[in-house]
Amino acid sequence: MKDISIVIAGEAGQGVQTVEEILVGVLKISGYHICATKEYESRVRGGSNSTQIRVSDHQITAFVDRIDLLIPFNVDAYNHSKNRLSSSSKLITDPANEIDITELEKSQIIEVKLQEIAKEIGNPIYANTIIAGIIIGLFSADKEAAGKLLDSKFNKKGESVVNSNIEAFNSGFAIGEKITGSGDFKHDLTPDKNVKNDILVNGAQAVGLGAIAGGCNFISAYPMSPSTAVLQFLATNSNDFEIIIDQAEDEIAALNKTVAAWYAGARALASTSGGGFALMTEALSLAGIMESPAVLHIAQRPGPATGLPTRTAQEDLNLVLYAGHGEFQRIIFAPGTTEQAFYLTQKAFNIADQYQIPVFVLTDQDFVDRYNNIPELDITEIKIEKHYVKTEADYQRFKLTDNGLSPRGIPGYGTGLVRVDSDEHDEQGHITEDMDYIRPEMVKKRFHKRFELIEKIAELPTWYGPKSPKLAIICWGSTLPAIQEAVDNSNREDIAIIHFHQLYPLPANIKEFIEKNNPEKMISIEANASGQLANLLKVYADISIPKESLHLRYSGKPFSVEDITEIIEQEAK
Amino acid sequence: MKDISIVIAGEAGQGVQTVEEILVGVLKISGYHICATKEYESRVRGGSNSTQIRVSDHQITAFVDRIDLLIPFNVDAYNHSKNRLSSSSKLITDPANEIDITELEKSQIIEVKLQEIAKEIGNPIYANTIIAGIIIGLFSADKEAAGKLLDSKFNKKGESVVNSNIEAFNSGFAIGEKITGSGDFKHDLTPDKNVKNDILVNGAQAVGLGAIAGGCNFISAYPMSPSTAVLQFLATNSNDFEIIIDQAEDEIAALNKTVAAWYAGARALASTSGGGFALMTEALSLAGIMESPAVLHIAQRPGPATGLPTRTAQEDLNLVLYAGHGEFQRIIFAPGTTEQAFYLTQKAFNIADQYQIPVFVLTDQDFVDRYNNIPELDITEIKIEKHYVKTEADYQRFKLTDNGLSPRGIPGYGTGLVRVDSDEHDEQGHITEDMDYIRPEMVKKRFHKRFELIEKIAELPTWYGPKSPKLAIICWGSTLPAIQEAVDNSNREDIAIIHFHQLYPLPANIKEFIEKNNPEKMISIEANASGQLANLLKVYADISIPKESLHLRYSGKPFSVEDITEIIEQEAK
Amino acid sequence: MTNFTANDFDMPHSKTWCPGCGHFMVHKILREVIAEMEMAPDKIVFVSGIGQAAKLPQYIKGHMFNGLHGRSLPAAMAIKASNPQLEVIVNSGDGCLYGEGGNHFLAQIERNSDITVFAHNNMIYGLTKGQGSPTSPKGLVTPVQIDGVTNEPFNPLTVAIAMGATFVARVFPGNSEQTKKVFKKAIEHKGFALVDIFVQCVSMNKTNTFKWYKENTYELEGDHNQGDKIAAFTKALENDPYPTGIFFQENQKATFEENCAAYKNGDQPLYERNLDMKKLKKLIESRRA
Amino acid sequence: MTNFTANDFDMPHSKTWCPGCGHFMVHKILREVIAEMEMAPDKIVFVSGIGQAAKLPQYIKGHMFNGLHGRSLPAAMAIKASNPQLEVIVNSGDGCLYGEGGNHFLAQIERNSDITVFAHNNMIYGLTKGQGSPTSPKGLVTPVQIDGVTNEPFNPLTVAIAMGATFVARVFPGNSEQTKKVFKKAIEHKGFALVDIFVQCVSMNKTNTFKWYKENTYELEGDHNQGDKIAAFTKALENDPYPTGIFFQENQKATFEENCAAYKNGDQPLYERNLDMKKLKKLIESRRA
Ligand SMILES: Cc1ncc(C[n+]2csc(CCOP(=O)(O)OP(=O)(O)O)c2C)c(N)n1
Ligand SMILES: Cc1ncc(C[n+]2csc(CCOP(=O)(O)OP(=O)(O)O)c2C)c(N)n1
Ligand code: SF4
Ligand code: SF4
Ligand SMILES: [Mg+2]
Ligand SMILES: [Mg+2]
Repeated sequence: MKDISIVIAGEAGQGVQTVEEILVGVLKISGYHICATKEYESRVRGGSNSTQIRVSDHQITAFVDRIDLLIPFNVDAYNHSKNRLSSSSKLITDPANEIDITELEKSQIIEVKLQEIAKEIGNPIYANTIIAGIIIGLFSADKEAAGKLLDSKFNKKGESVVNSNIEAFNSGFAIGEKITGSGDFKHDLTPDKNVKNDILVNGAQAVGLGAIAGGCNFISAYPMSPSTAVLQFLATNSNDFEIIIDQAEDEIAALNKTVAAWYAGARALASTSGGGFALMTEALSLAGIMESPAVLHIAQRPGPATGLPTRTAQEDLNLVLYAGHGEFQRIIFAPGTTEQAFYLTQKAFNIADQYQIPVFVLTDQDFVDRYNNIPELDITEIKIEKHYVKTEADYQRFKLTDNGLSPRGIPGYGTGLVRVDSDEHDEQGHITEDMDYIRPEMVKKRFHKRFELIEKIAELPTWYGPKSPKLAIICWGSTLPAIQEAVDNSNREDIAIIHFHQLYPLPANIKEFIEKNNPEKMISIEANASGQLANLLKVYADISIPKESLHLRYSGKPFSVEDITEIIEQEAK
Repeated sequence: MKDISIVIAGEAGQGVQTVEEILVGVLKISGYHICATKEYESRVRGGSNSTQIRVSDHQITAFVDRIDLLIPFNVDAYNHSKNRLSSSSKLITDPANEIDITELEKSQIIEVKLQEIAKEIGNPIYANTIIAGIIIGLFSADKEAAGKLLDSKFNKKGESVVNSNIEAFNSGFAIGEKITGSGDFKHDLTPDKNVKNDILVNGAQAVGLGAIAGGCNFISAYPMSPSTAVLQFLATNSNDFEIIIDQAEDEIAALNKTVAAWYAGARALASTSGGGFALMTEALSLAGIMESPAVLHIAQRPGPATGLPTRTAQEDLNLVLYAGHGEFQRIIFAPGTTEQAFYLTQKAFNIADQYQIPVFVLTDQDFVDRYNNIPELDITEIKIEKHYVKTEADYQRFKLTDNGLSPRGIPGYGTGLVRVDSDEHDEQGHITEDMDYIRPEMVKKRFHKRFELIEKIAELPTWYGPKSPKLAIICWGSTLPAIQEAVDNSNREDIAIIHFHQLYPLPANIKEFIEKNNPEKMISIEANASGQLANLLKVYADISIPKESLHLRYSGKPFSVEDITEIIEQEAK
Repeated sequence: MTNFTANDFDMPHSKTWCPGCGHFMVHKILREVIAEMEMAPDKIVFVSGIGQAAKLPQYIKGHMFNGLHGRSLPAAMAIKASNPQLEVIVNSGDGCLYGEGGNHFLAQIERNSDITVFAHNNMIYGLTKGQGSPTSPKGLVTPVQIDGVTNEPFNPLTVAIAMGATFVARVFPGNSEQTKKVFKKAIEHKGFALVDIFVQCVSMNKTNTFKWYKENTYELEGDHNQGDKIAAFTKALENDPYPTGIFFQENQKATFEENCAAYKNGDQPLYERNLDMKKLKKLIESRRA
Repeated sequence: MTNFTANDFDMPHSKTWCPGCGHFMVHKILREVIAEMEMAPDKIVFVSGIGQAAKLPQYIKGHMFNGLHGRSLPAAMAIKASNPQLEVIVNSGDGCLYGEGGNHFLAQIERNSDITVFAHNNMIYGLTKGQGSPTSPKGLVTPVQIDGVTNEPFNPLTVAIAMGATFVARVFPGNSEQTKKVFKKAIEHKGFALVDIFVQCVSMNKTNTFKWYKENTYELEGDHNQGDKIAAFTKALENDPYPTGIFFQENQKATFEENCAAYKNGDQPLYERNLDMKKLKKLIESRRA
């Protein structure tokens, strides 16, 4: 199993993203597995951003600290990344950057006069395309595909721009091939034909596609990093899929609109980050009392407050779990892979509709921005399950039924009146002060009976690895790939991973499930300061992870494979 | 130990409250201990409301179901209360009400032509004062005090109104004395001289007085039942205590203003109910990252959403505990008595200032509206501790210090600049993206180090009753009085109460403390559907209360003494 | 089919308003108007927030979305956008719409969402027992504003006109004839229609009584040009006395729904539509390239 | 003592704005103005929300309260109310002030809180990379408004005038002389002062460029009557081109702070005051009667 980690670093707006797009597209078409991870500051120009593109002969979906090849756009970019270099790293740099390199041997440095070549072609901006060309050349990847991609990318800007880019690419490609040829850069990856036809998605797109596959036709959202990508994905596809796009005046409006849209028969998504969701707390409670479906995508970032807007964290599980005054049920998913993000988001719409509760898809910046190739998003089995009923004249929205679900009508479908209320209400939806019967029954329905129903369909965590392991690593959401890869790398047969893609409710047999698999020791790896999953397991699964077994990170950086390896070495000696 | 439970019931706006005010005042001055509990609908006129006034020869602070004397203002009021009557209850009613009474014997009914007498005096409205007179007459209470009270209450409306009220009162008083004299109504309460000089406060006033005693000089709040009373109390006293009163445009503004007011040197209070607090979630997180003091009073009511706006519940502990995205510390108090409400609110201001975190005072409708007499609110020991520092030119607001507290400067005091930020920031308060050092250090300060500090000052729950009890009842906040009285009534020496007036953090020795006292069995009594305190104890104290030992009520009604007695009988056979 | 009377639009439940409360008058006139307009209960969604005014939908036959305090407008907007075939009518109070809900008031006007907003303006927070509202007159003494309100009263009309609202009116139900006419025109109006309604709160506002409103209002002159924004603004500034009637109306502006791509080919409600699986397939396939 | 220069008000940190961003111009002019006004850094609190504009306080010497997105105005109001001796200046963006913060914009105008608001109006959400803002022109294509903005643009001036704001102005920093004058008057103004500032976002808004603003603005005529609300409104409606200057000013209205009982006897900040224990004792005693 081999892979090359390439890091391109530069200022915001300098073109790191352009290089990434070209690379990722062309390398995939050329049969390489790829995984791209971005990290960027909260600004539009300047600063130091970087993208890591891992190129491999097998599927990889995680971030590594290690840099095999670094291409910095300037001195700052070099300094920003240099502590990740090792004696086996290579550096491609323009001597014009005048970087003072003390960390590397001469032999590790490959100089290319990027600026000079770019200027010759007509504009310093072409340096980006040259870099893309070099890297693609290093892998002798599909030149033709690159041409096509450049064409589609730049043809809006006119033929001459396309041609110059192709020229830039070609000169880069030639340089790349020469570097490989000279032995300055080695790799022994064999392209995999099957990859050519793979799908390339990042977490945000997977959520967006899942939403569309779930029948989403309404989104009201207020821009907020790192969730905005989902809003923009749906907007981009709004004409094709007849999706109402409302850039809300604020997050409060966004969730009130979401709830009201479901009321009127839409399948609506709210998408935001922790701070925006904090503002939705009251409206979540509205969904609770109205027994309204709602799907919420929350892309976490480090807090409190504005915190680190473009960085990653898993700090908002508690908030999502307990947001809203009063008591009502909810379901929380936390996908670990893009495939899971797609299927769980799709499912979220159906079960929100069926159980008339809010369903959360909890991601984070690391997850939404991370790209990789996957073979398929299979939609043949996918169904849009519409769970509302046609009403009769005597319809009662909040009818007390045996199973605890009141059939949900929508206005205009059937002859009944659909009356919903944020006050406590009787079966008709009329405001009530009956505390002897109606109130307790309604609470039972919303809280206890609903719990029984959703507990039944709760999904067990995924158990990766052996039974009776010496060490079981508990984790949730976005950290799965790094943990998987580190465990794989460890070559140890006695380590298991318990990944929770559903956080609430937990299935009734969760404790049994884990005990049956009999781990000797359990640790929890989480990107927060308090061990939120560990606490959740304590309350809802009677599983106790001692404080010293919590591996918590709250720096804003994602866990790398190396970080996890270190934890494993420490915990499983 | 004796007491009489008097219930006055009528429509909103019919004068139940007037009767209550007169009674409570006069009976206390006459040396009777009193406790008054209101229950009312969410409307301004009409419906069925009632007030219970318990009159006793010892301090009582709880609500009982039992009615010894019922005075309904109309048929609906009678029907509203009749299921609380027993064969020893008495009823005073105007035959003009034409109530069809099947629940009581003739001998239990005392007829008084209230309307007729009132009309003779000049206005049907005087019926209220007549009723007050009757009851005060029943107890041969202080007539003079009543005159004074009526005078101060009505003198704004002119002399003739005062005189008519006194006339009404006197005729009622005569009737009351006659009733007692005739033996139709018996009581053998002996007035207690000491009570005369007691203080009469309800929960809201206790919180309001505590706030003033804590140096509160700024409140920004949006009206919301049942919290509005605190805002109005502070407004009423704003001239005397130079308190800035801002009726905020919404709750979001209210907490942002609270945080900014503390920043500028004020001692600010936010007061709201669950739904309003839900909207403050984001701003709470702002206090978190800004390391800002804040005091929040949250008067709970049943949710979700608008729920039952004028009823009671303990449903928002989880919300208060986990509100806010990102991770930071907070302190949560939940007073069980009016004295506690006063002292804890006072203390909240000092420790918020000292530890630079939000401090909550969690009450509920039952608590804020319940009145009783107490001997003293001792302010001789009370200090306003101002914990801000005078700044020097090189001042850094977020200095990393050993103890984890950055001295708090305020703008204008000293020569330093006070720079605070909702983004992650360096010691100066300047926005940062340093994830290697600053970010983890700031999180440690806000979360881990702060926890160590506030854990040290955390208060143990109060243990009432014997060591090694057969049954220990765990509870928090407003339910204490009913539980205490029921345990007293049980005459059992083997039942203890563990009342948590501080919910978070718990002191480090909490488990030890409870285990040392060695209860055979523990149950939790809570006014919610999920056992929120029980869950909290599981996570933070490793104390597990099994599901079947949770006694949960979520009807919107407060626990009565009888409710608790029933639980005790069931649990401690 | 749609032969309903005002009484048919009444709900059997007893009203929890105080006797003499102005909300009764709106309740009555609104029922008369929709009956006369031959609307049917199952074609209308009555939306509100929380407050005494906001209880109105509880007492009128139709679909009901009685949402959160301050949040009636986003709800109404979303309902209309999800099913443009429904008539969406909002009834809520001055506190709800202009206080807690201020930002939504602005934003839904910007959208020109095709909803009708009846703002019961009693210049007080009724349900919470008499605190000042954004429209309370200066000097009004309340349990919070103990020395009298000092804020500049919010003028919903000038603000709506400034925002480019397409229908802006004020009525006093004591003038029931004009009120009915304006209600009708507001409901008929395509786009965001605001009707600010002067109602008395008999229990909590002893200043702005029915009598006071009567004495302090007059009908806008017949020659008032409803198409002239500056004239409308000028009239809306008047407060001694207050004019009533339609201040401004503009009919050409597209509504939010009309601007939605989803409704380019007709106003079929969203719930009747189905996901085009072929398009989804294609979208996924596009990511293989 | 207060002999500071514009440079003294600069902070050493590097600015994270894009080269050519309009926020630089405001940053420069504002520093010049406060230096010329002989203000001292430790007497001013710079308040902002979140956004590119809202970063300004990070780069200017003074006290700083860089709060939440949309919430600069409540913070500013509370700071001024807690210590009226501080000068309180808000710098934030169009999205922050008129979008997320719309309700606070209305409410702080109602209070006539004595704060100065510099609204950096680049007609776009800059920091979140180019979504439409409330002030975006119709038709502007963005990653969310893929077929162009359809909302009616928010006009901060007409709304502020409609709300009874006591100082309402617009400037284009390309006209630096006028901008400086207006900034000064705004800071000197007692009461809520709004200055809407036309700034370019070079990265995210390719329509409303510096050039565009230059070509689409003109100075308000010298004979414009700043005391005339209707004239101000009429001028504020103009948008082809947009007038710049002071549209409206009114000096008699009391500020929020002046209306506070706590400041009846002077503007001593709250932090210097102490609880009167005797009064508290008395208050408690009053509950014995
Ligand atoms: C978030 C929130 N804040 C506060 C309240 C309490 N509340 C209920 S109604 C109301 C005011 C009602 O005033 P208005 O809208 O003018 O209606 P009115 O009762 O006067 O008709 C308030 C503040 C609430 N329900 N929700
Ligand atoms: C509650 C919340 N919602 C959304 C965001 C994300 N956000 C940050 S800045 C911004 C928009 C900034 O636009 P503007 O105020 O116009 O400032 P500009 O960047 O254009 O100067 C948004 C939506 C946030 N930080 N908080
Ligand atoms: S309090 Fe006022 S608004 Fe409420 S019902 Fe009574 S009169 Fe109407
Ligand atoms: S994105 Fe626009 S607003 Fe932000 S710094 Fe760049 S030019 Fe300025
Ligand atoms: Mg009102
Ligand atoms: Mg902007």
